Amino acid sequence: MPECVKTMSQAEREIHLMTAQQQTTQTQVVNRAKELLADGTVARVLGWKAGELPYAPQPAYFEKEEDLEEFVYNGFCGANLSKYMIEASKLDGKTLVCLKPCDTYSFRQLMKEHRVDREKAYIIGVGCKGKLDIEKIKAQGIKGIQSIQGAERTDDADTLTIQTLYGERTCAYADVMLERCHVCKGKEHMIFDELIGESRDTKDRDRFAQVKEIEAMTPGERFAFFQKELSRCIRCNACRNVCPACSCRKCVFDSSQFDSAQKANADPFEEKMFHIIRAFHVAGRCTDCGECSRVCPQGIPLHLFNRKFIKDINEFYGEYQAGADLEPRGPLTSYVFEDVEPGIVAERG
Amino acid sequence: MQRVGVFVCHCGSNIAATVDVKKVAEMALMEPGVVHAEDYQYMCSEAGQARIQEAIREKQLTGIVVCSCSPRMHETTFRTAAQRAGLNPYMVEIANIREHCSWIHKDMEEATKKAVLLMRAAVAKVNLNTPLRPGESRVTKRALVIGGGIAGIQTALDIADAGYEVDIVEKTPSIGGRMSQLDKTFPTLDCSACILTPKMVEANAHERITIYTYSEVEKVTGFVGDFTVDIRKKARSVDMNKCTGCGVCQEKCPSKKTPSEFNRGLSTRSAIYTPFAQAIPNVPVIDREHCIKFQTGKCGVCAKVCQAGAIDYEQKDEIITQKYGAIVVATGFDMIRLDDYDEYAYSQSKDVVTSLELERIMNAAGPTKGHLERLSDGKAPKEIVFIQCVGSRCADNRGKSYCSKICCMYTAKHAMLIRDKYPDVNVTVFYIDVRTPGKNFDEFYRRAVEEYGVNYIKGQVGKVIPQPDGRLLVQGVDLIDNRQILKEADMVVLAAAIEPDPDVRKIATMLTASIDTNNFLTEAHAKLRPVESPTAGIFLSGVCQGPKDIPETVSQAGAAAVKAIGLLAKDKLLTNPCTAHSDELLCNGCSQCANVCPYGAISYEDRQVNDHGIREVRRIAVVNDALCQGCGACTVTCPSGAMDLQGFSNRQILAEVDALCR
Amino acid sequence: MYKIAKKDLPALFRRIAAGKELYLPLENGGQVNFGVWDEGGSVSLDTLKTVKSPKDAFFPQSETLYTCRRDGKNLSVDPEALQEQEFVLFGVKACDVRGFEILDQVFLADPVDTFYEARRAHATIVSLACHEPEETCFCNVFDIDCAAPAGDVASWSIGETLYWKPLTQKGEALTEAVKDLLAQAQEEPVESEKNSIRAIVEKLPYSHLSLEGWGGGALEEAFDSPLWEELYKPCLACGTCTFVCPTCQCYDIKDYDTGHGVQRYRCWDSCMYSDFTMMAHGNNRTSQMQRFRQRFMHKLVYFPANNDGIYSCVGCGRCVEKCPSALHIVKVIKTFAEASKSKHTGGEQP
Amino acid sequence: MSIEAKEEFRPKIVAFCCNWCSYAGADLAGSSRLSYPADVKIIRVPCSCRVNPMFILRAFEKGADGVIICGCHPGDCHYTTGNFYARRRMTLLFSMLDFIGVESGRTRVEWVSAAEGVKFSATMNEFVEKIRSLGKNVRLEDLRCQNV
Repeated sequence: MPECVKTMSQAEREIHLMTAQQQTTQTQVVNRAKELLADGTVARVLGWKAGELPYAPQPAYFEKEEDLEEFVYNGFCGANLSKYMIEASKLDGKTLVCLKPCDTYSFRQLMKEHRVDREKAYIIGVGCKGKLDIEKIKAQGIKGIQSIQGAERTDDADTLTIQTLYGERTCAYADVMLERCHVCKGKEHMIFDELIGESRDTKDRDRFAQVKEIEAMTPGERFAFFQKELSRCIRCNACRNVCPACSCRKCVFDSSQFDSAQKANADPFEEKMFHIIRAFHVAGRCTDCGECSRVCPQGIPLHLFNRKFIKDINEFYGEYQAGADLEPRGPLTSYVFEDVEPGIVAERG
Repeated sequence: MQRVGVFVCHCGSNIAATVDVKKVAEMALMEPGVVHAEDYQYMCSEAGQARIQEAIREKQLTGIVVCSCSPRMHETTFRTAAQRAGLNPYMVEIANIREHCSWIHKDMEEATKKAVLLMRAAVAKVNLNTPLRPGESRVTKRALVIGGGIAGIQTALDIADAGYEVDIVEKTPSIGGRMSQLDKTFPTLDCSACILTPKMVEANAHERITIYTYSEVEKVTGFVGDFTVDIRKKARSVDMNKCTGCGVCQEKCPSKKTPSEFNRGLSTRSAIYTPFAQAIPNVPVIDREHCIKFQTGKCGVCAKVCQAGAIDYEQKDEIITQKYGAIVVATGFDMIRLDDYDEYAYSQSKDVVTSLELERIMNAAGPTKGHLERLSDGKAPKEIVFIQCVGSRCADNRGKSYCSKICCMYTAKHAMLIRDKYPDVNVTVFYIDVRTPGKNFDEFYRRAVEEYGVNYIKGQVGKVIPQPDGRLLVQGVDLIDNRQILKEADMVVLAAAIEPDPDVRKIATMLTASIDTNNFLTEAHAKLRPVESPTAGIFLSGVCQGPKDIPETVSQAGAAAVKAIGLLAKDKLLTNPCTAHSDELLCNGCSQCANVCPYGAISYEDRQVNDHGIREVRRIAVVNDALCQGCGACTVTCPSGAMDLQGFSNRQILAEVDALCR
Repeated sequence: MYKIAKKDLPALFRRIAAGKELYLPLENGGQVNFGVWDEGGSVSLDTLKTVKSPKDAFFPQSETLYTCRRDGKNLSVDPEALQEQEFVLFGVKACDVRGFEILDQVFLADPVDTFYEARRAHATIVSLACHEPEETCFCNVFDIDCAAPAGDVASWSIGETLYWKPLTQKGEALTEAVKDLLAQAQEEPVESEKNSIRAIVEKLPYSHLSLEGWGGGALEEAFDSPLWEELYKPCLACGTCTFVCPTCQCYDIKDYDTGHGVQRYRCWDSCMYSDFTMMAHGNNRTSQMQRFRQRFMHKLVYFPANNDGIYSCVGCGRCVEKCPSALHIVKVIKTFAEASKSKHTGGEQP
Repeated sequence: MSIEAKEEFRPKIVAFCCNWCSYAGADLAGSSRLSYPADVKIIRVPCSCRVNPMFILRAFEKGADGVIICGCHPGDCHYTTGNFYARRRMTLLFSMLDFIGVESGRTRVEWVSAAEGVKFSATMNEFVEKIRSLGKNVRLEDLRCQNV
């Protein structure tokens, strides 16, 4: 159940919403953030600011009202800011953080693990209508991008118009959404202080379709599939460092605990080791936010590892969504007497 | 770098016949850190140990590996030997080249190769060992006995006589347990009450025994030597200090329709009651569920008639929190429910009774004042059939797989008593086997057959069919004559299986004591530690551990007391040093480890840390050494590897893996 | 000037690969990286930027230096052999060619890195002009002309034809070996292609990036700048920027226990990592701000200070594309340049 | 002995046994002289819940062909709950290994009590047979560990 800390009265909120109706989510957030900075409720704002390129807004802190002029919120704001709240929780005062519906699962999971401080966060649940994947846009042969219109999706604008050095191009919004948006967890925010902007459930695919496809392959084919995908891994650790579940102060792969401090794939074994263990460590904690796949410079579908675990957990131990509740025990820290035996893996064939 | 010594044992020819022990010693010298290696006929012998000690001193060894039998056999021996030579006992590793090698392999070359690998793994591990020192914890000189039957009473008396305070917690209003319900006891036929009551009185009068009746254990925390227990003293509604035990309240109580637990429901009792005349304490309780005052608010007769003014309707449950050094479980047993045995017509006929019900019928204080009569019509029975093993030794899921052990003897007792008092009554016993191991037991059984003419038929009863005339038709087989038997009987007595008191599961969970599939508490070792639970500081007394008769129960009760006394006699306990530890620089404080800790040994604290110059307050997991038993569940739950287990550290196990895969 | 029809490129590749190892941009799972070509390899010369730069060819992400073998208590040490096989790197862009020159400054300076040197000596580089530069490119800021790449052979992909021009002796030798597959060509189409490329470059958003405030002389001012504290914040401390970079040259040396000995290998390291240059006492950069600053100070201040003003950035824009937080060198260059400008024009101190 | 027989594939098998049940079960197999192939080497751990997936992957990395984890029967854990957690962890890990194409027969969990010497020996015989039929582990090995 979403946790809503009411900081505005219902009436106040309605008025707020009415006056804001014509405004974009971005403007509303900026206005509200300015108010909250001004009245001292929050010490800073964690959101996105316009980056160097039209499709690359940057996660950013804003401490002054005037800085908020740079604040941006559009379809390219895919970054899940909940992980930044680990550090922000150590700062003095509250941090206003903008979380999309799926980001709130991560925040709740981090709360459960005592990694973020709820008291240090003022959560604006921002609406989300699906986020964009620049790699998919570029995969359509669109290059030399100068500007993009339509990144703020509305009900009557579902097309991106892109000005490039090589002419104008268009593409359908839904065709260039991030993979995770096609398996959207829904438009509900799991936790927030207030909500701004509308959301849309963009789910149009079976979340486990690809996992099932791979499961249907022969072991040899599966091996070849992952060997090929993982062979591109450069061990940059972007997947790990962006992951809100990978919140260890020091990762086992950076420490001497298991002699596993490896930086490079000197052998194909190491990339398997890294990705299996990483997925295992977040199993039962991963909210399936999809950040790992979004940031992988080599386009490895890393979410497949997490989804496989999620699918198994759902099948073996009952439906489970990390971050959907605050129950301290997860699937790997609980059990029932009648649990399936590990032999089921071999039996399934 | 360690200076490791490797000692290869021949174990006579047990190892040396299949493993080239000289080769193992020779190969050991090739291993990093190994500065000494030798083989010897019996390393565990005085002379063998002396060789180890000499090598430790002369070669300044910092760690040793003994290639010998299972560590479960001699790890302690070698640790102690090493300690005497000045080496930390945890710098000793055992390579099991007997049970895991020489005894299962025949080919010398192959077995030697494997022995070398096992030696290497142990060397690799010992190279990473660090000296461990057991911690100390204090011992509270007080014992708790859960259950006030004969087992609990005897244990409590023995502990108290040794000079320690003991508390007995009994859930019913009186101590005495099942034994108080029995009429006579085998094989001597002395009156149960006559031998039990003095014990009850003694316990009650003992200056070091406190009895909490009508009370239950609610919560247990802590660990061996230092348990903290919450005892719920249920509201008795009678002031124990004021009550004189005159019994008027029970007489005058208008609510008299409640089935008497003591008489197994064969008679009724009042709402304010003591279970039986000799109850200790002799103070009644008000059964609020059946009390008119509590149910309707109107009545209060007992308060009016009580001269002592002891009735207190306002009394509330009281929680007593007490510290104990040792806990003895003596929760006893009950008969199984017979719902699944409808073929014996137990629910259809009042004249089909269990043996415990028969005990009450035979007892002078029982529902029939000791007259043997049919409960249906009060007529004297002429023909009685006993059916053995009802729910015991059961192959299917209805009953218990085990033998209840006491039924053969009490049935012989019943048969004998009936034939003695009512010679005109025919007694037939259907049995699978008659089991009479025990002093004077078989003689007793033979007397029943030979002197008292009890008719024993080897065979099972398929069905008991109530007849229209009220008699019971028993269909059975005689396996010796191989024929069907149809027998009309006036009464049928079922020797129902006994099972641990159902509450024991709850108690075992609180105590983290292990329990088997039949709900019997598990002993630390079936043969060598039969009265200890694997959980330190928890001892087992009586039938909660397994079926047994009174003499066995009493001897086990004494044994449990001795074990508890042995613990209480110590001022300090050494704790297992192989415990988990959290590295404060790696810990995320995420609380995952506490979720899987079965001992509640992990807590969290905000601690100032200095992480290579970054000073900040972090939430850190802290392990209580005295509570941690070293299972390692937390170490795998911890993603960063902050949690590690001493003696079985990540790096040690990996070193073993590496050595074995080399 | 020579030319070859693009449809005949497989024949060219086959010819080269017959005698030498041939590295080409190859597609695998939608991503293009340099790799050793074999029949069936999916070549993608049209890809402007491979994900990783081709520096692997000279400075692999991980390489064994020597192997120790243990036999009882005896150890033997076998150094890893140096590169002896000739190889061709085909399709390298101008920025990456400059990247090699920057690596040369590091690895070929005294003491020479023999592994790198041997690979350099055995390589022939066939560069390829950038037909359609993109918005993330800023090579011209570092005086690189992506219309006329350096290398041993330069090539241009125009329509259905690949133009080929040997630039060095090695280039001539390679040309000689494949000459029967090439035809003589006019300079004119290439010149016109160059012009068209340069015209696009002019329009690129970063083409006129100012390097004001940077360079060898800016050491103290840049190091102490309060701007770092603001800039680094979105940094996730991953190594993406360093691992896709053609000029990052830091490596770590590690041992791998093979069970029967030890393999000593080196692998790329990233100054963004918390254990970068970790020593027994700990790390001399304890915060991410310091690590972040190190990367840019190195590229834009320390390196030019030690290498005659040469920046160790070639403007390939890979980090601009790949940074998960959209935080990269352009952002850093701009922020400092703006601050520097406003300071010099009397503007407010940031 | 013919050369062929000499070169018969001898797998490397690591067995993690919990101290209380399975290690004692292995001891019992030994004292009952119930043989199983020498390919199996046992590592003693306090409880099956001490087995970290990283240990298993490490064994494969270093050239193991099969890994088996033995613990007390569910409900009989010396530490009451350890094997329940081990069971979930191993189920998921094995499923993942299977997912990336590692033969599912290479990993196994078996509950062996201290009284089950016969079961221990039978299990090991069976497991070795299975690994022999699967052949050498090539999908999870680190090639650097090959002893050439």
